[in-house]
Amino acid sequence: MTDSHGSEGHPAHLQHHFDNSRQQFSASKLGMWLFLATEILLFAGLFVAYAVYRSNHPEIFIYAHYFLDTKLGGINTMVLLLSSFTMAWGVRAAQLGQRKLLVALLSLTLLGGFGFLGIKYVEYEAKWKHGLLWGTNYNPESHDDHTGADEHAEEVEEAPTAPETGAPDRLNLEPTVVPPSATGPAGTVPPGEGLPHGQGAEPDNVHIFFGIYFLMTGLHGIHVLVGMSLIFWILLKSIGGAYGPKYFTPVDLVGLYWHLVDLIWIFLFPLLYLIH
Amino acid sequence: MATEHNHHDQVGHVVPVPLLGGVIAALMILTWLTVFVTKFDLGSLNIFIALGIAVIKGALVVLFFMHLRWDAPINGIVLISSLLLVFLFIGFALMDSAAYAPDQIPGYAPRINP
Amino acid sequence: MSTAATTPDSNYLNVTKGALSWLLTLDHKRIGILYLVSILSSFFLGGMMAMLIRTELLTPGDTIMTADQYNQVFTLHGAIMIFLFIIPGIPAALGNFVLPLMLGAKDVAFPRLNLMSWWLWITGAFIAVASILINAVDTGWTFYTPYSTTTGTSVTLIVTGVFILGFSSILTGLNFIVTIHKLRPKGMTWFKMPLLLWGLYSTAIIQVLATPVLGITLLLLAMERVMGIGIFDAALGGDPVLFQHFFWFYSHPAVYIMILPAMGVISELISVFSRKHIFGYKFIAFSSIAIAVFSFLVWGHHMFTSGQSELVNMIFSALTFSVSIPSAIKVFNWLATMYKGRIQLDTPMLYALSFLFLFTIGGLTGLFLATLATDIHLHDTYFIVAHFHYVMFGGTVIAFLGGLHYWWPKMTGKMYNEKLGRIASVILFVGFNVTFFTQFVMGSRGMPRRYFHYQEQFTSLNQLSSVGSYIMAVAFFMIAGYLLHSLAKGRKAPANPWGANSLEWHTPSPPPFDNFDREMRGVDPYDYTGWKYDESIEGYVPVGGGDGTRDSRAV
Amino acid sequence: MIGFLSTTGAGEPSFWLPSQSSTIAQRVDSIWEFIFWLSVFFFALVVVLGARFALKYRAARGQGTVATTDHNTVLEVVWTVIPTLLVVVLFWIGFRTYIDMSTPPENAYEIQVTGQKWQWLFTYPNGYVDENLHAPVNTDVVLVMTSEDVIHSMFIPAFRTKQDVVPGRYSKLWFNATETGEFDIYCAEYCGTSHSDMGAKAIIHPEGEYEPWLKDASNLHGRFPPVEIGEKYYKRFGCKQCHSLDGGAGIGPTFKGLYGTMERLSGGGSVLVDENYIRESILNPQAKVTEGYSPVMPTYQGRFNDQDITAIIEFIKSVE
Repeated sequence: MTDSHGSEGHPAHLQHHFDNSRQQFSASKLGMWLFLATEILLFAGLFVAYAVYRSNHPEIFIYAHYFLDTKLGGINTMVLLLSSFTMAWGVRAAQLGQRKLLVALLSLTLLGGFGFLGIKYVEYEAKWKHGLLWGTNYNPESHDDHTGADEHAEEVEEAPTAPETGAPDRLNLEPTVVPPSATGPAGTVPPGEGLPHGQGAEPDNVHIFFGIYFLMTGLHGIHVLVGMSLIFWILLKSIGGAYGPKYFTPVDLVGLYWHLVDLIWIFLFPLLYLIH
Repeated sequence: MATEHNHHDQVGHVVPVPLLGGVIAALMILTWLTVFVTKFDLGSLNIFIALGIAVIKGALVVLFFMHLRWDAPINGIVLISSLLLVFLFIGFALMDSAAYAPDQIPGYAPRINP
Repeated sequence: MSTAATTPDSNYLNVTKGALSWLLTLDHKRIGILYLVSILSSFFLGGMMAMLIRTELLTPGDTIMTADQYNQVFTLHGAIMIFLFIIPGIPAALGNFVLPLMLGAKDVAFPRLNLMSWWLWITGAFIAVASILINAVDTGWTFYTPYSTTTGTSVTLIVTGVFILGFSSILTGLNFIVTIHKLRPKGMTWFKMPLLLWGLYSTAIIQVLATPVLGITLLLLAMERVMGIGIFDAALGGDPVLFQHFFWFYSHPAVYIMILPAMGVISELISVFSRKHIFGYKFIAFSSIAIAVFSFLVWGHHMFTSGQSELVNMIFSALTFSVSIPSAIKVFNWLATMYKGRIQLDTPMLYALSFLFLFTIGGLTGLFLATLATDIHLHDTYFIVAHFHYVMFGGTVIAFLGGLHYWWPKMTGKMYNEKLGRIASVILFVGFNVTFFTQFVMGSRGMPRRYFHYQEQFTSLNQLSSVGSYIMAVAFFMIAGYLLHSLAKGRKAPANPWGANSLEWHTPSPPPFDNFDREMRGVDPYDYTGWKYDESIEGYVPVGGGDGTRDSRAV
Repeated sequence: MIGFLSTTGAGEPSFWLPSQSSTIAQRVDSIWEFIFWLSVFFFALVVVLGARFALKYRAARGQGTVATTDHNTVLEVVWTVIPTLLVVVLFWIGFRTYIDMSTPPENAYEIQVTGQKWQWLFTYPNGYVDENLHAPVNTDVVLVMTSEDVIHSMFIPAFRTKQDVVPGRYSKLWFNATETGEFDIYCAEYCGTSHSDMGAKAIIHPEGEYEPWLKDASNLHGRFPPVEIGEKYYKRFGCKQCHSLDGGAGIGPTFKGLYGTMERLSGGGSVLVDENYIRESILNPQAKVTEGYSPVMPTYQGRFNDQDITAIIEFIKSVE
């Protein structure tokens, strides 16, 4: 009964309990912002867990973040930002009734989503392969398993540059936390001298970092998936020409959601990948 | 399908493309910058710089991509309230856990290291 | 032009027929009724658990069940009462029904979300109750780690259920905020809203901003059980005290989700049945908002003995006291409203007076618990149990019953037996105090809560408490009896049986599908001068004639 | 009624509170009493006014409205400010006493406490372990507590003190008992099946009698026959949680009549329950698990010496 009423002064999209489009639009908008607030507070829990463990056990984070690939994380950040840009432009296209442009922009946005998840998959798979997981599943290859340094350097693709560029400086600065046991490139550390990445002895409870990493990126990934489904839905509708200057609320709201997903990643990236 | 711009039915602000383009350019530069500064060791400053850049990027997204700059104030109030609660939560959790940290047994995790 | 009040015209109850017309309805009134039936079923279930607990505690040793069964029963009593009954209680059942009516609106802002909220409730409730059948749950409703991460019972399942219930609660709150912001009629400024709406608005703020934290807490708990991520489990290097911060960040504000709408109901009842304008409208309105804000700042008082640091204990103790001030303001304003009124002791008013009495005890005993030195002794004892029940049962449930009796004619179009209503309310009041006042004494003498066996010295107090609970059961069966009876045999309700002036009384009982047959404008909800009593319909009619549901007095 | 209102008595339990047996208890009780009377006053105010208004202004059904003032800013400010001032006072006195309660005095006598499902173990400075808390009167005693499994809470009502015992960290609780005698200890944080049975006694020894007690108690093998020592260990080291003495089902086999029987093993085969098998089951419980039971028993290697194990074997032999 909410979509009925084609009567005078009542456009098809206007629900019976609203007086006019403006009231309905601003109500939807407020509703969406409230929903985004709940999303922020949902993630807040993970940020709290992150903050507590990072501030009380910085050594875990400094040690573990070398296993993350800043390059891939950075590219993913850019992919997501670009898709946010096409989404914002898409809202404009909907507002102006530029149907073809809207379809194109939404498709690009969707593509961005796929790109992001694809890169995420590569990162997840590498961690899975090396046992860099949560809790009791955290079981990184022990040194004895290595058949050769070169193979290892290739395998752990997510941390190729860290030891060469950042590690030596960092190690000098944090001598009490991370003993400077080795500074060589990946795979050259003699077995028994800590991990092959050259960041010193492994601190206790490193698995907590990976628990937090997978929770944060996993929950974010689910949101990306949900956002992509929503974009796919409005993409189909916009092909049929459902949106124009008089009615573009769904595009606007899905856009808000997509930007929020982007917003959260903007914070996840430096917190997880760029640790000092 | 109306393509003309009808100001009377128009609800919501239309953001010009150059502005959107400028914002994305700024976001890209800031992303590069945040990676770049990690090459320098500034001690505890590093995390504040990283978060500072993230806040600027977030503000750009919120103000322009999400239209908050032109939106009803209540929507901004909703956002700010939620952020205040996040700070409250993080603040108390950090304050407390830092205060009782000395009581914790270092590395205690019998199921991990039996 | 219909004559809605005099002929049995079409109303929201009979406009369409069939189960689907109810289960898929978008009408806020029907959704309110769906919620009402659902939460009352939960209340019955939770009440049965309470009876089992009190029966078990008749003797210090084993009485009717094993220790494990007892632990499961008190867990489910708490979980059902809190998540299934009292949180959705006033907002989702009474609030859904009256909020758009009070605003003179046709519906809430998002009717489909409203329906979805109920279906989520049903899904969550089904899963939560299913966990009773599948291995039960024995953690207490607080799910403290690491007990909850290591126990063999179906914690993950109930946590999933509660997670879904949380979404249901969020959707209701979100809907109410938007509705109050965007659908107020012409002439209804913020300060012309009935105080119940201020209560519901404050509640909705908490529902929207706090519930997601419960969501992530439960998600983390489930992950802890399923994957062993080690955030909260000490055996994996986690921090159990951190879980308590997470849990109470939501669950303390949640008790204000429970009490704020109750305070709103009481503001309505006291003014209407004193036949006098509410005293200090703005103080009451702002105190609701103040309580909502403070509610986020005091969660740590649940953790005074938990190993929380002394510094944070101090801050939370100080902040906790701040909540007592707006609460006290409300009580004094209600008393001032009664002063020199023309007080009518109808059933809803008896509940309002019960509330005043019980909530005052609940609030004052909170002082013992906010004070650090005394809380250390009283923490985790029956003193807490008693305090909590005085506020939540003596406060919220009593206000809920008052509201139910007050709006019952509007919802059903039928009047219940007034005499039985009054008698039942008195029996309930007596039973309540016998049950729970004794628990203050047990608690301060040192009986810890959640005890299956207890020391001989507490036997007589426990038995007295159990007797009180049986008295309450009698009252509840009476209430159920005469309310159900009224549906079949009750006298037809007039549009305005109590002489109230908020907009829901300006439409017939029960209201038509679209709520009003004219555009409504805001009025002063506490100005009763426009109504006079009409013996023939045992209700109020406008001074200017008509029955108040059609004329333009309100315009 | 008089009992109802009498809040505190020196030492003796009152209507409301248990006996006042530590230095801090007197201070807590005086705050308790202050809040109590404050509450009685405000409660009486609300009830007297409410009841009086309800009766005095009671009117028949069908009344019109009354027009009187609907606000009075001065009045409202007054009843906002007065509660505010009162709660500031309450906070302050409660906080000051709390700080003294939560800060153990220097040089306090230290006893280690372990909470586990579902008993307390108190380890004294000389290494002696007891399931009750023994302490000298008029002495500062600090308990350094941790948990082996879930959260427990040390609660001694007569001392008005309580502190959660959390796995993975140490928490402290101190008291200075002013009376000799036995006082109840409870677990106040829900910890599962036998939460309500996780009690102990605080036994406060008179001046000069504590040290001799500890010396005497520590000398177990010199004082008791092996069977009795075995029984103490049975109660003290968690055996009784799983092994019944009356033939009742449990997580592990009952000890009743166990000695000398042939038990089937879960891996196949069987074993005679003799001294060597019991010894092996204590030190290496997973080696031969009786059929129908899970391999969940922890090892007691390093916690018992040969003399202790002999005592336990003697005890098991005695259960028939």
